[in-house]
Amino acid sequence: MINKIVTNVEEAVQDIFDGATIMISGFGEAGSPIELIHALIDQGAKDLTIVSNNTGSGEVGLAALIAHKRVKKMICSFPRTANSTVFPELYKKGEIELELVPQGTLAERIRAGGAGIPAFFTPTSVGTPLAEGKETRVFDEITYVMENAIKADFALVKALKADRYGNLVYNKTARNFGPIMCTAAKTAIVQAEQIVELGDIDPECVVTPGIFVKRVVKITNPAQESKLVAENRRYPW
Amino acid sequence: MINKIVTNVEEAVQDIFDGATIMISGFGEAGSPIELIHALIDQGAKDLTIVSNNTGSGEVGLAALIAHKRVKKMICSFPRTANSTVFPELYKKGEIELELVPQGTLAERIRAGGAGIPAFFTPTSVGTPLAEGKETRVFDEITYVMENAIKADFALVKALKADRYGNLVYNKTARNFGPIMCTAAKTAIVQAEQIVELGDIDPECVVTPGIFVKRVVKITNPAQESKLVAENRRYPW
Amino acid sequence: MVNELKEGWDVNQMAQKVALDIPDGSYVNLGIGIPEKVAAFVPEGREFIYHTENGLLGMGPVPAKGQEDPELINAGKKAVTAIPGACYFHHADSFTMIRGKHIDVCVLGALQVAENGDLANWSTGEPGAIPAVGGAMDLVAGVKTIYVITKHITKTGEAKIVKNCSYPLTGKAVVNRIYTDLAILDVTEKGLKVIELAPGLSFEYLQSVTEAHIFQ
Amino acid sequence: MVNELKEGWDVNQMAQKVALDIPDGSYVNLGIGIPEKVAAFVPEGREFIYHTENGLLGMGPVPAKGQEDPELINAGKKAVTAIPGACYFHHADSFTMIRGKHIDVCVLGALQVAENGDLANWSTGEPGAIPAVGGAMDLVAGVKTIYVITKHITKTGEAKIVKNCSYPLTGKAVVNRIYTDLAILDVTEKGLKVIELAPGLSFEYLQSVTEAHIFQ
Repeated sequence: MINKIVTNVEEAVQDIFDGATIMISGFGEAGSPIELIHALIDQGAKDLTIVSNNTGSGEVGLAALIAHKRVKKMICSFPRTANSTVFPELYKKGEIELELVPQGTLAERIRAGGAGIPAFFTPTSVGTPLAEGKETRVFDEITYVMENAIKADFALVKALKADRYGNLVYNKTARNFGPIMCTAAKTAIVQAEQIVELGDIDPECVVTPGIFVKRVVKITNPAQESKLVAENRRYPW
Repeated sequence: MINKIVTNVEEAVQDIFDGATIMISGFGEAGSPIELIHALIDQGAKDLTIVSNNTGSGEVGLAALIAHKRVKKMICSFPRTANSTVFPELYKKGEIELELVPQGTLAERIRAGGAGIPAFFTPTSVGTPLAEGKETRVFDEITYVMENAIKADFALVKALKADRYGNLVYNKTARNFGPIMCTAAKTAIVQAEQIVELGDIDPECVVTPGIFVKRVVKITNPAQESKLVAENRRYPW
Repeated sequence: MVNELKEGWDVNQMAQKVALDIPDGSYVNLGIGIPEKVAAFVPEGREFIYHTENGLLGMGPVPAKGQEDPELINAGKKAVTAIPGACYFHHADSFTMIRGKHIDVCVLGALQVAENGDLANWSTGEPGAIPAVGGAMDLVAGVKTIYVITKHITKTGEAKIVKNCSYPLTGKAVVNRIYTDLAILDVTEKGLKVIELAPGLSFEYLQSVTEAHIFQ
Repeated sequence: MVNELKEGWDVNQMAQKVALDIPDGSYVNLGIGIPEKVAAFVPEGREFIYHTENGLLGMGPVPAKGQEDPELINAGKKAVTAIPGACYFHHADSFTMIRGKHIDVCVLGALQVAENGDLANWSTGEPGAIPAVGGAMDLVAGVKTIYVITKHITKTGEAKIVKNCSYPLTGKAVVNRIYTDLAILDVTEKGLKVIELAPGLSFEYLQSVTEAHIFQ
């Protein structure tokens, strides 16, 4: 029987290894799998490459993972957000690497990784410093830059509902990077607020087909990052 | 006010011009916009390039369009299906061109066309006659072939429900090529069985966001191609 | 006796052999024709999820007569059903599953299989024939394990397991295992290894009807 | 008198000028900051649909105090609402809308705009600064019409409308029209053409605070 539900976050992240590449869903706090990230901090894996749009805020979630020096390199589009101090400090000291990628190119590189497309051409960033050193080519008189797929060993993703096949739906703009990250990671690990029976999710409305998901853990009331930050909380607490 | 609903199929297809490239949704009869195709036959545009997975069956729908010699070239993955005699006969006589594309490459080329990606690399067809003459490149020791995006002047698409913004949902496996074709055509023209109020389609379940759709026409009870074929019907009747 | 040997397994037995080799929890794509029969033989205690590339994961059995829905079909354009937990998606997402190596097993028919795993199953390359490829090239390029299920020789007595395919290829060195009416063969670095022979059949007989070199 | 002239339009007036130039039925993406103000000035009888690149088409007004949903935000990570007829989608689909030229108008802020339409709005390039680009490069590469809304000169009196951008580019020759507190300028093949001057302002004064060459 196929059953992707695991009992707790510890079990969900137990095999994440040093040096792994991990995609983490979320745009700001929306869709950020904060409980899975905290479990990863407890688990101890280090030298990680993290693919995520931002770098977290305060000292919880992704920012806490970075603060604990577990992250060797960030691949992201916008490392500088409100209340993000951890990444900027380490970056200025030269203690963390940054690969800055335009947001749409980041999304498309992840989607390509999941779709078996090793590289593609995009007009984004042509003529800017972010295209420097990259191959360009002209199609129909317009110049495009070649970008490579990004794949990951793991994805940590937040969803609203899941079933035992791993089918997922998300909540509003918390959907953001989750669906494509599930496709691009060898092992997609999902925290969902609700676990439902097979068939409870309308087959016309499934956003992430279960084939892209390896593990699901139920987190009924996920923490809200901005509240934790406002309360000056730090993980581990 | 944005209102993409038009009153009838004649109005929906009126500006399709000779020599246009038209994407037509459907996999077999599922999702084939038969009423829009019949309106196109009546409208009279010719020298068309049609992008569609198959070539229709019997002498209705796409097969009828081909039978009326309106199609200069087919771009498809599987021109030979049950009850398809029109295309094979013209093809053997050299009266219609064929660009045969693997099904997944066809889908990805259409998706790329809609997504502003002019070209991408795929492992599909490497080492086969369908990759002959195409540029190949090795990434991580695997050989890939470069494929170009396909765009169209028009798309004719069948959906289940639409609203005045052009938001769409489809019915089961009739979804097939509709969503990507809407993105890749300058003018996506949709026949929907139901027109609903804004907000009636759950915003989490919209499959084609209205931005990709230009016109919607209501066809409450679309004809079923296989029934028409079984009855030896021919269009125009 | 020789005639009996030549018959080997019937199509259902071949399909059952394939099913027995598919691990529990696999995502499986079944090609059109004989491969479709595999679905009838899911071993006790295992759960497979069937993908059909026209846009359904969780394909269920054929519907009861009169219950067919022309908008719920498989890649062979036949009416199917959807199981609880199924989902629908468009073609680009469907081939993300295939090309992105998310499907575990694909079972395909064949015109020819070569000893290095080359597969020809979409065209005889005859002049004037209408070529039609569908999803076959995507499946062999993207699915982790490719099983071929086929008669060992053609109706006219020609070998289908060959040294080199004479028909246009579907993919190069893509087949992992071949299930015929006479034997099960693994494609290995050294060539075709016989894993199992149909009852009463000799290795020598199998080699005599196989153009490719085989070994035990 | 000179001081009064220098003030020109206020930010709301600038935003209103932008809104007046957006055709009915447009799909519009508003950048973070001043561009967000455009949403308040939809002209009577027109309907715009707002796209926010984090995954919402049909973005509505700011929610009432206490009604904020942390999972319903815009690209600036501020709480928003969704109108009837809205839809949610993932980032790859969202940037299909952008890169695929489906968005009609994008209104962006600027650090510098050059007379050929080059835009710099993501980095001052200072050593030690944390670069952050977000969706800006995708928007200028993909949206059909790019409007820039910006103060004409910086707080420290430096020109923002320049001959050549000294800051790292967001995109080359991408801006169509510039709305400042002092004027509206079109990027043309011949350079920057003044379309409208703020009340009481002279062309000569505008040129004196504009590094780029302008013409009427």
